[in-house]
Amino acid sequence: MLDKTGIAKRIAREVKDGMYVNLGIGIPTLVANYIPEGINVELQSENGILGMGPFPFEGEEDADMINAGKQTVTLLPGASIFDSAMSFGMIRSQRVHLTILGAMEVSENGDIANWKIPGKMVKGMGGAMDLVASARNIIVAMQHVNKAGESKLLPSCTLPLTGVKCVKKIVTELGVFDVMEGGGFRLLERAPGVSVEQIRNSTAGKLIVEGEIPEMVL
Amino acid sequence: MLDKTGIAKRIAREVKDGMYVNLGIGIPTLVANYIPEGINVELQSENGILGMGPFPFEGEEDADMINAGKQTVTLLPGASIFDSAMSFGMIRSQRVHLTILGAMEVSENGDIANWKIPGKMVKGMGGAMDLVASARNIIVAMQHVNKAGESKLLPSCTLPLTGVKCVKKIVTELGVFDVMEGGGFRLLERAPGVSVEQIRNSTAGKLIVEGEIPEMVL
Amino acid sequence: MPINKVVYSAEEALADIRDNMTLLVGGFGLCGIPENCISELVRKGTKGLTCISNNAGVDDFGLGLLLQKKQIRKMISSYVGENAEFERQMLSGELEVELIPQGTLATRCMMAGYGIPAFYTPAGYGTEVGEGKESRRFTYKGQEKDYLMEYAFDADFALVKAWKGDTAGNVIYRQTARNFNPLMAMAGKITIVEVEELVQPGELDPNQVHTPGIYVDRIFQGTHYEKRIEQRTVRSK
Amino acid sequence: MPINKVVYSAEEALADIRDNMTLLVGGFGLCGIPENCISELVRKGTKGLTCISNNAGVDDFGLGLLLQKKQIRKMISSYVGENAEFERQMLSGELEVELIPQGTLATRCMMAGYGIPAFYTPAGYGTEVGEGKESRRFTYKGQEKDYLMEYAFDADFALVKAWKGDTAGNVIYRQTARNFNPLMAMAGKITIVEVEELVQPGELDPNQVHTPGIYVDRIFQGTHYEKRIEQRTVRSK
Repeated sequence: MLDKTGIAKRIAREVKDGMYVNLGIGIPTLVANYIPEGINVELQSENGILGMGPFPFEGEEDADMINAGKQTVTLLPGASIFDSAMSFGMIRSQRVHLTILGAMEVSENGDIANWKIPGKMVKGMGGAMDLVASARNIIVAMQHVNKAGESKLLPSCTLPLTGVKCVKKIVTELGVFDVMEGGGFRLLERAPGVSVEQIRNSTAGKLIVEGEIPEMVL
Repeated sequence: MLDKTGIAKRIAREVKDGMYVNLGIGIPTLVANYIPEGINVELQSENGILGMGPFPFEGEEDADMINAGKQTVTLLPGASIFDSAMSFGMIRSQRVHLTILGAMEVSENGDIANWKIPGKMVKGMGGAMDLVASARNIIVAMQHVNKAGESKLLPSCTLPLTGVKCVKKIVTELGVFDVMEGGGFRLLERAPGVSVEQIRNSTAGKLIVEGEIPEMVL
Repeated sequence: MPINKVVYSAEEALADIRDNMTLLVGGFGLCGIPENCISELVRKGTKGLTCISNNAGVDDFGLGLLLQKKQIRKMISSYVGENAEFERQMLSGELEVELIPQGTLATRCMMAGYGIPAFYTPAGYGTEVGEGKESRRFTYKGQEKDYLMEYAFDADFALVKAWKGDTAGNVIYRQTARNFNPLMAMAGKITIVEVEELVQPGELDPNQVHTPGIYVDRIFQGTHYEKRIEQRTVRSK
Repeated sequence: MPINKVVYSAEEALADIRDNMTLLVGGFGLCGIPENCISELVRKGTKGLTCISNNAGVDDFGLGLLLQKKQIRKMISSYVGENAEFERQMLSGELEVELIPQGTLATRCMMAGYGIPAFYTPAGYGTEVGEGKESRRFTYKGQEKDYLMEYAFDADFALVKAWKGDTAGNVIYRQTARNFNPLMAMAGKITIVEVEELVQPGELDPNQVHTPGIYVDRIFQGTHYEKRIEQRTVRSK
């Protein structure tokens, strides 16, 4: 089974040389720490940064320099700053290659729900709806089951949707899954020490298991 | 009767303090020379200038600094440069208060034709269609009759239109005219030495003459 | 001389903002918010406001100050966490909230500034954001996809924070304090900009102006900027 | 390290531009045109091109060079005067010409870069530009008006001229040589930028970049810029 760091490490391997990547809040943010050396990628933050760098050194924080999670950050050489319309312009026009974000539910046809629980305080979708409606490649990083022990990989979402038919891949503490064109979660890799049976028991949506499923090597 | 300079001088009196103004090619360009002292206006050029200044001194021309007529120009203090989309953005959103341009024909309901003569070489509308579709106040500077001696103030245009119901005022060598909401050219002023009768004979569209028509004082 | 847009105080700038108006308010979280304009609204006590702003501030700063005084009737935002008073007013029904995707919010401002009344975006299609909206299928760059029709905003005032500005209203923003500010600057029927530094015409490079003065109706030099940081994250040397 | 967009020549940059493709070409008149890219197209002899560009150059410079060699099948422009060879080809029917309003041309580029497939503009409504197009009435800011629906461009390549650029593809334009360039830079499936000066990442102020590198696929340092002036107008001292 993977911890949060493990999920981030596994997702980092999906990041390829030359990609512009938008990382959501939570586990996705951790992915930046595990991108292999020698791979040149640029991180986009939807409040208007391309080429986002690490947190500033203590004492060097700048109130005018934050990321979409409102954390103080820095810029790397070659960075650029732009307004929010251009930021979503590059997202909608698919110049941002990869979006990694969390989810409350994903359905077997790629629908995602991650912004609203009816009856609870609703904080809003932020940029998530624009991101999922636009990116060619969307990877969800999430726990396989919710706090009540129910599967988050479902035949169809029960919560209000963020986007339809958009998720391409899911990485959870149990494994890696492709969301198939025709519907279904195709198991690609098992997390260390996790059996196909365990995954099957935790997956409410259609699970596709073809041939031998390798255990992930991190 | 007014010469081109006279037309420009008369139109310059329509330019008020605090206005952003777009001047077309030809007589409209001359208007800049006659804006009264003490009136602060800024000239917009649709290729991306606000705060356009006069031609450069000889030897100081800059190939990267031209106006929409492709002439070398300068910038005044407080000028700004922007791309063509923003330029037409400020035109369409009516932040440019006044557009002054030439015409081949104007109809009594404010339609304008100034870009195309069927059967002849067609050069294109440039920014004229955007300008006339957008500006709240459009003043046409033109000769009252064409080279064949035919009136250019018509019941309806015979040439392909540039825009519909948009011209608010016309200044010709014979006089100044408001284009009325309900249709018709209302004579406001006669050019020096020109009679109402002369104007009536040169105007094919509906001419509205109410009361005594003053002779223009330049 | 260029057209002069200078007013001498937030009080003068906001004098004609009245109850029940719609305001665009720049900033992302607490970054790049018009602190002086917000303080002046608190002082004036203007009520029943509809605020279009990406976020709603925190309990004791930014738009949170207006929420505390119950001056806001409706918020149009993309994300409104981090604010207990907001939550209370929303759940009790005192405050109306319309949540819209962040890119849609930004683009609806830009389109207002560009004189484009409506446009199509894929954000929110198939979700409750799309309910009651026109949708349409386009094939663009070889991909067939569904889009929602969205409208440009139509707001009475825009309250904008910039870094440097000149008396002609040309302004430059600093780093990510830019965010929604240039978009809202283009979108207000009347646009008010507060700057950290007001300079004379000719002091800004015309090539580097972010918002041309034509979009700015009033500009003033703000004072006492707090520029509070919402999430101070650092690494050690 | 940022993503590296540098190629070493116009030849390398344009290697995969083939006959019958659609190209966006920056510039206004002869101001801010991609001189090196145009020369390379002449050298390659690529034929059957559709060029989207505000103007068509003059007889012996700019896109006029491609017209002379009959490499252009169709021009999409707003204004095409000042070019005798153009006129000859157009009147003889060798050259197809589509004239569209300048603001519509600019905005159709921008929308491509912003992922917005269609939008509404008043330009051309009621004229032959509107024939065969969808129109629609909107009330915006209290004014009722008719608008045409226009589509974002979908072009194979964008050829762009900038002033300074870094290896990550970030670029800055100079004065009115900006014009259509940043819009076309956002609109190409593949965007090629030639710059007068190529610098290292970190040398451009991130706050002052006009086109972020994400929109630029290839960048190279141009040579031998002529920067011809179309109408040299001066005053005496």
